[in-house]
Amino acid sequence: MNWLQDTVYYIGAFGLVFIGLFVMLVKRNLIKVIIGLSILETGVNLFLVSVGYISRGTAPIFSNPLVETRTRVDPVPQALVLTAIVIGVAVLALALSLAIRLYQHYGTLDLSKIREQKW
Amino acid sequence: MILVVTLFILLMLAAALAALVFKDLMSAVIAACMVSLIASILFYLLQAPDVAMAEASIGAALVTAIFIVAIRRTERYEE
Amino acid sequence: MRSIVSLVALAVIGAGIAVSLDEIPFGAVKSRVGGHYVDLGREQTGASNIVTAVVVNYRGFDTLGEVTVLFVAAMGLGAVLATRRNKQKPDIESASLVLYTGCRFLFPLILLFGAYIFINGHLTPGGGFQGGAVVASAFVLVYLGCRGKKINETGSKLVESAGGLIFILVGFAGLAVGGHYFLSNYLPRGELNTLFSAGVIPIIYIAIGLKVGSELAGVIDRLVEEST
Amino acid sequence: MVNPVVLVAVPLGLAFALPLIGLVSKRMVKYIPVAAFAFNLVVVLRHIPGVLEKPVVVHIGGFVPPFGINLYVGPVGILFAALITIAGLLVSVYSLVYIREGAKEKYHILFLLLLTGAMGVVLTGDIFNLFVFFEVLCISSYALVAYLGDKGGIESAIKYLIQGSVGSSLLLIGIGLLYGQFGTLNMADLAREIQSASPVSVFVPMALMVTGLGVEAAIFPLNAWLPDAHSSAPSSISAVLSGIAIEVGCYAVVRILFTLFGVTDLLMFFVFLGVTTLLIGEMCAFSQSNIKRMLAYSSIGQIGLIVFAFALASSYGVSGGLFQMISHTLGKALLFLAAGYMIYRTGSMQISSFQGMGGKMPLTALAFTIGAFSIVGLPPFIGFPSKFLIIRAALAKEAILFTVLIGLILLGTVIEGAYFFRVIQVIYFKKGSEKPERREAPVAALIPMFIFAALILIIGIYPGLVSRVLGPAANELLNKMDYIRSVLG
Repeated sequence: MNWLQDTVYYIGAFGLVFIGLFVMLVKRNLIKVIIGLSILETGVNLFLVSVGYISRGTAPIFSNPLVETRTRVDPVPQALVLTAIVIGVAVLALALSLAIRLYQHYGTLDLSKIREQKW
Repeated sequence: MILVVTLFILLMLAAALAALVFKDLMSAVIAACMVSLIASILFYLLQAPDVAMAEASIGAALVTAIFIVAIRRTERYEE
Repeated sequence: MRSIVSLVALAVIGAGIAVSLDEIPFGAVKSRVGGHYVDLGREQTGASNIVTAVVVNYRGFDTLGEVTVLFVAAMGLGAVLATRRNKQKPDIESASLVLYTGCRFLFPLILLFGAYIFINGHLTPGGGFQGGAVVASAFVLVYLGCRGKKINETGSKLVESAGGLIFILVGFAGLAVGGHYFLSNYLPRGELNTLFSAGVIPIIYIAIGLKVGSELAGVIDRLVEEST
Repeated sequence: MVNPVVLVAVPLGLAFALPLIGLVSKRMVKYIPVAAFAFNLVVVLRHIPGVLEKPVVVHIGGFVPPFGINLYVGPVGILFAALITIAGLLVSVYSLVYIREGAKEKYHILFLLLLTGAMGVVLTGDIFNLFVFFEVLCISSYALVAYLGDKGGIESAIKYLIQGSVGSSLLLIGIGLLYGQFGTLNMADLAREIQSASPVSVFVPMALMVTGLGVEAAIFPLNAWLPDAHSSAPSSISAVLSGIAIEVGCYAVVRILFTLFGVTDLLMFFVFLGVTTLLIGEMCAFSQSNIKRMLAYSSIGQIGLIVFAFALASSYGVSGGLFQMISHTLGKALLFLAAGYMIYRTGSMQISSFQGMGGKMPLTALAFTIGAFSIVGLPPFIGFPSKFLIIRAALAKEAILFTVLIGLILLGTVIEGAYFFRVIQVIYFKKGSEKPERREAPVAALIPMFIFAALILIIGIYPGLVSRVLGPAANELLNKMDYIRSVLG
């Protein structure tokens, strides 16, 4: 049981990272690729937050004086993840607007059919 | 407790795999939204309420809305 | 074929990451920096939410960059979608009365809730980004429920720019007073756990909330306008 | 002395204010980036003498590192800041007349933010802050590549975005792994902790971070996006993407390898990677008939040379790499700017359509020629001393292997010379059928081109102007102890 406790969050986080990367590598539909990117970002965020977790800690918020003495989890990764989430939504919004434009130009979202540029 | 967490994580991975296999992009987006929602619960369980709020409001709600708008503008099915 | 190659590549990366995860035991104390913030954050910044203290004060420069990223994305989206605009007005099915009234009733309440979240960012969970997202979701509701309503573009530009400028100017004021540091917390800290405390943190978080809210609403607005 | 944080904060403030200024007066908008970079240039120039004596460490928010974010303005930082500011100023003057269509206001905002992101990357002393400013740089370049909104632009932008954001995610995972192991994000603090860590445990984060940043730096297997993106962006943007964005990516890779991880033994790998990148870039450039794709592939070749120089990890090598970056920024920016107006006049990117340009646009053609000669490495232009320094650094290794590699680099230079001379031949010696009708580029576009050309010529004749900075800069990169000491005290 201890083993499970120690690894389950990491497994979840990197499971998402790898599923996201796999979607991005294998799928050719642009929207699907962007969905993969969103899953990948969620996985990275989950990993960062689980790095900051401290066993039996509580949230680093001191609004409630009753839980004054307990250990607190590390606030830094949480701050980083807030930043990462916002950056993620920025990238996704831009990617989707590009996808809409791409569809207007080509009438398809299949990346393997879009070959204006050549190597 | 740990079993509940494990269940959540399995559900989340299953949702991510569903997003991988669905041919209907709308369903795939909803599956990705599920991933974000469960991740938000996990953030809360990891004692990060700020992040949980951000993930629920931005990651699950707004991103899904943007995806749906984009799908309505393009096409709904893969291939 | 492609998926097999990808799987092999991912397996190699996964093995590497698994090795280095050994060094990062789950649940252990890893950082003296984090401990420092938890121990001294309330005293140094006056905020009872240490995550807010880190986001706005200790790592305020990151947050400035982050606000900029969102601004860049909003501008980029505008530039990408502005290049060609089809003018034809599609006929929109108007919403039913119940839906319309419900949306109009909920809209100010959601705005209020968003504002509550970012004004109380230094006391309770939440802050400028979460509150801004809630504000933006109010606009999503309007697009869904009250079709045909648009946000006032000049107004949203105004709020967006004002939010960014307040952030920068509060930072610059730090160069002039209180130790001459950019983005330093030079206002009185006040009493812990009261609304008027934590110096510049609430001001910056309100500015961020307004900016994020108007930017995300603008993003949705442009996408929806494009799609109808 | 002005606090160096204004180098980042003032352009950001102006960018936020630009939509408001646009509401008041549409014509004012395009002058704001010029004003911002002119201001930055003054600040940078005033800081150079002081920084060369003693690096400036700025504590943001008044928190001492590692508890707060700090800026580190050392010789390397000020060198790149000067480069970014000069290129930004000149290209923004060029954009005044070059950008005529599309959402102009957004173009100027994104342009300003792209270079501000680059400025943040080179000045910051915090690894996560580097990531954030790197994202500012990347996202604004994705949007600007798509600015023209044509088929090619959108397609290149989406490919660039996908590869770039996978890179960013890898970088973020690397940062997370480092934070988990060492519990700090300050680069000096991390560098100190990594010294005592086992090399095995830091290898994976290092590989992830270098891969993530390598996408933007366009190192060989990760540069598939570059030729498309650089050739379909507006020419003014191609100039800063080729001249600044990939250099900044390279800077980040070098900073992480040298300062953060203190690597010395893995560099043989990068030596080969650099030479491979060089040869592939030059050979692809040779086979292009599209002028902008040719210039983009030539950038890949130059990046290969820069990576090779840095991988030598000697004082000469690192100075040579930095010198080559300066020479590439000036030369390639000039080439793209000159090519931009030639493309604008002919309406085609095909090299063959440039015939008779020497008669039609003599000044622009002259500027293009100067840039081409400099990139190839002919004296008396800046490309000559920089390539010479790299070759001298490689010879100093006194190994048969390096002699062979120098041979390969010279082969690359010969190919480079061949394709540039082909273009110059078309411009000057192939007369078009119709009578040459002189229509020069506007003055506001010619001035930046000739300032670039003048810089190329002046530094080429007096390399001492920059080598005063290069020595301390190479020292900063190779001596991580000094870096740690000046940040942490």
